[in-house]
Amino acid sequence: MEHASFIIASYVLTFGSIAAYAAWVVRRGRAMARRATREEMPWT
Amino acid sequence: MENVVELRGVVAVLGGFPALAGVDLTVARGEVVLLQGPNGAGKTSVLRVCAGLLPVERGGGTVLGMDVTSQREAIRSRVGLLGHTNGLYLDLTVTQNIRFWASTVGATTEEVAAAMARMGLDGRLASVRADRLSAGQRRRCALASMLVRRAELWLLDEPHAGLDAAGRDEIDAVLRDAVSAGATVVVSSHELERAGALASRVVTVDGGMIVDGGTR
Amino acid sequence: MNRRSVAVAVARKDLAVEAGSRVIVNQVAPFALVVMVMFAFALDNDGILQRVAPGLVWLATLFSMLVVVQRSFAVESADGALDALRVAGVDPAAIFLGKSAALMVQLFALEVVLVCAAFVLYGVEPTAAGWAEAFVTMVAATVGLGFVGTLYGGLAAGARGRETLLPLLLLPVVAPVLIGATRATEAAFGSGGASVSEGWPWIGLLAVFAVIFGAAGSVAFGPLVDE
Amino acid sequence: MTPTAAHATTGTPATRRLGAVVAVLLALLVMSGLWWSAEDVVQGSTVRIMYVHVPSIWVAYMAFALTAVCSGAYVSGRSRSVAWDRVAGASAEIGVLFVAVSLVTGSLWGRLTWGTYWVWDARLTSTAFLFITYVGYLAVRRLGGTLRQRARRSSVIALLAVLEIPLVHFSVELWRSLHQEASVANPNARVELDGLMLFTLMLGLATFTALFVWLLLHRQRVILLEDTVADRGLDEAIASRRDEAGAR
Repeated sequence: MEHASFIIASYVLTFGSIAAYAAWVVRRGRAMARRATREEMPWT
Repeated sequence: MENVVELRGVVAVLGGFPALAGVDLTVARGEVVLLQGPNGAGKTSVLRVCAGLLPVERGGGTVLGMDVTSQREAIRSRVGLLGHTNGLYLDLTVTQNIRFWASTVGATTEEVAAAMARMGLDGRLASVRADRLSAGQRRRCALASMLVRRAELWLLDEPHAGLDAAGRDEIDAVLRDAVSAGATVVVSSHELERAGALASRVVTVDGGMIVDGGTR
Repeated sequence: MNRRSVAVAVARKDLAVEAGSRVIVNQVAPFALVVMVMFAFALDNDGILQRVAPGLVWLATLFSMLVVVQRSFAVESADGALDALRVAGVDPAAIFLGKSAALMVQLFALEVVLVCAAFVLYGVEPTAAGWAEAFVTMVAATVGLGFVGTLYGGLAAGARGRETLLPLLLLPVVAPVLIGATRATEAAFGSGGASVSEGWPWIGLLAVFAVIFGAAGSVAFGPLVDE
Repeated sequence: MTPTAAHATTGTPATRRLGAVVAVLLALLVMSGLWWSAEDVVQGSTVRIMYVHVPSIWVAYMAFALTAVCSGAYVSGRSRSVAWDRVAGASAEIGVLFVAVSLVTGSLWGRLTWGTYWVWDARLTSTAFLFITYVGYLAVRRLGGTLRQRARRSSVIALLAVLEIPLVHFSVELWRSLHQEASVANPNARVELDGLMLFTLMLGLATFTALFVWLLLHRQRVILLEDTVADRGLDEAIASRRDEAGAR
C-alpha cells in the first residue's frame, strides 16, 4: 500500500486516542462508583 | 407581626466549603437583630444570603416575602448591604462615588446632599479621592450610598470595625434614624455592648448555624 | 430607574475612573505603541510593513484590549463595587451596556493612536475616501469589540486564572472582527493594491457582529456575572 | 447499600451490548478501510484516511449540536435540571476529542494530498476555531462553584458559541474566497466513491455514531457520580461544620 506509514499513523492516532479516553472514562467510572451507593446510580 | 426574613435550614457553599450548615432565622419587621459569634462562624454568609447575593444550596426561605432561591434579583433591589468592602471606586472622589450610586437608583441632588451632610462628607472630604480616605471615612461613604438607596432591610457586616469612638457613635445614630424611619436591621458586630444597646434581639451564630435566638 | 440612564451613569463612571487614574493613557497606550515598534523590528522591511500595516494595527488593538478589559473589571472588584451593584439590584443589562460603551470609547482612542502610528511608522498613505472608510471601520469594529470584551470580561472577572481564561475565551470570538477590520482597513489604506470599494462588505460583517453580540450580551451578561 | 464489585461501574447490560456492537463494527471498519476497499482513482490510497477522518468530524459536529440543544433545554426548561448540563458537558468533552482527532488525521491526509500539513483553507481554519471555542467551554465548566452555577454559566457559554461559530465560519469563508491564493488541490473535490468505498464510509459514520453514544452514556454517568461524590463531601463538610459549634 502506498503511503502506508501515514495511513497506519492516522488509524493508530484515531483509535489510540479514543481508546485511551474510553479507558479513562471507564476506570474513572469504576473508581467513582465504588464510593457511591446503588440508589445514587439510577442505571443499576 | 410580618416576618421580613424567614430562613429554614439554609445551606450555602463558598468555594466547596459549607459557609452555612443549616440556618433557621426569622426577623420581624422593625426589629434590630444583632448577630454575634466567633470569626468564621458564618455571620457574613447569613447577611449575604439575606441580601440575595449568596446562592442557597439547600433549604429555603423568604426575604421581604420573596423566595431566596428563585427571586434573588428582586430581593436585592430592596435591601441594603454594608459588607467588608465598601463598594467604592478608589480612583473617584467621594462626591463622584455617591453621585454614581444615586444615579443608579434615581435619587435627587437634594437627597445626595442630605446623605453626604448626614455622614459628615460635605466640606473638605467631598473632593478627596476614595483611596486617600481612612477606613472610617470609607465606611461613612458606603453608609451615605445606603442612605440614598432607602433600603427596607439593612444588613450591616461589622459596621463598627476599625472606627474610632466618634465614628461608632455616628453609625449608631444612623442606625437609630433608619429604625425610626421603619427599616429592619440585621447587624453583626464584635461591639456587643454597643450594638446590644440598639438591638431588640441577640442571635448567636456558630459553626454555620444559629445556635441561639434564631426565632422569637 | 430606566436602563438607559443607568447605562449612561455606568459609562460616565468608568470614564471618570480613567480620567482619575489615567491607566490607559499612561500605560496601555505606550504598551500598544511599543507593540507597533516591535512589529517593525520583526518585519524589517518597508514594503512588508506597508502591506501588513492594517493587520498589525488590529492585532495591537486586540492585545491592548485584553489589558483594557481586565482593567475595566479590576476597577469593579477592588473594593467590591460589582458586588455592591448586584446587591443594589442594578439591571445587569444596563451595567453591560454602560461598561461596553466606556470600553468602546477607550478602545477607539487607542485605535486612533495606533492608526496614527501606522501612518508615521509604516508609511501608509490613504486617500480622503480611504480615511473615511478607515473611520467607519474603526467605529464598527470597536462597537463589536466593546460588547464581546465586556461580556467575557465579566465572566472572567470573578474567576481564578482570569489572566489566561480571558484570552482563551475572547480571542476565538473576535476572529471575525480581526478578519473583517483588517480587510476593510487594507481597502482603506490601499495595501497591496486593494481599492476602497472592496472594504464595505467587511464593514457589513463588523456591523452584523456588533448587533448580534450587543443583543446577546444584554441577555447573557446577568447570568454570567451572577454567582 | 454499597454496590457489589460487579455493579460498581457505569456500565449496564444495554451499554455492554452496545459496546460489543461497537467493537465488532470497529473491527469491520478497520478491515474494510485498510484491506477490502479499493484505492480511489484520484486520491489513491490516501482515501483510506477519510474513513476515520470524516466520521470523527461528523461525531464532533453532532456532539457540539447536542451540547447546544441540552444547554438550550437547561436554560429554557422550567425544572432547570442539572442532568441537561451533564449531558451537555459530556458531549462537549467527547466533541473536543473527536475534533482534535479529525484535525490531526486531516493534516496527515493534507500532507499526502496537498504536500503540506496545514493550509489556510476556510474549513480547516474554522474547525481550528471550533476546537479552541470548546476548549474554552470546558475551561469555563471547571471554574468551580455549585452545580447550578456551573450549569448556568456553561449553558450560557454554549449558547453564545452557537452565535459565534457561524459568524467565525462565515467570516473565514469570506476571507478565503476573496483572497484565493489557490495553488493547492481543491479540498472539496468530489471523490467518486464506488460501492465498497461508499459502504466503508457509511460504516465509519455508523460505527463512530454508536461509539459516540457509548462514550456519552458512560461519561455523563461518570459526571453524575463525580457530582454525587462531591455532594457527599459536602454532607461530611456540613456535619463537621456543625461540630464546630459544639466544640466551642
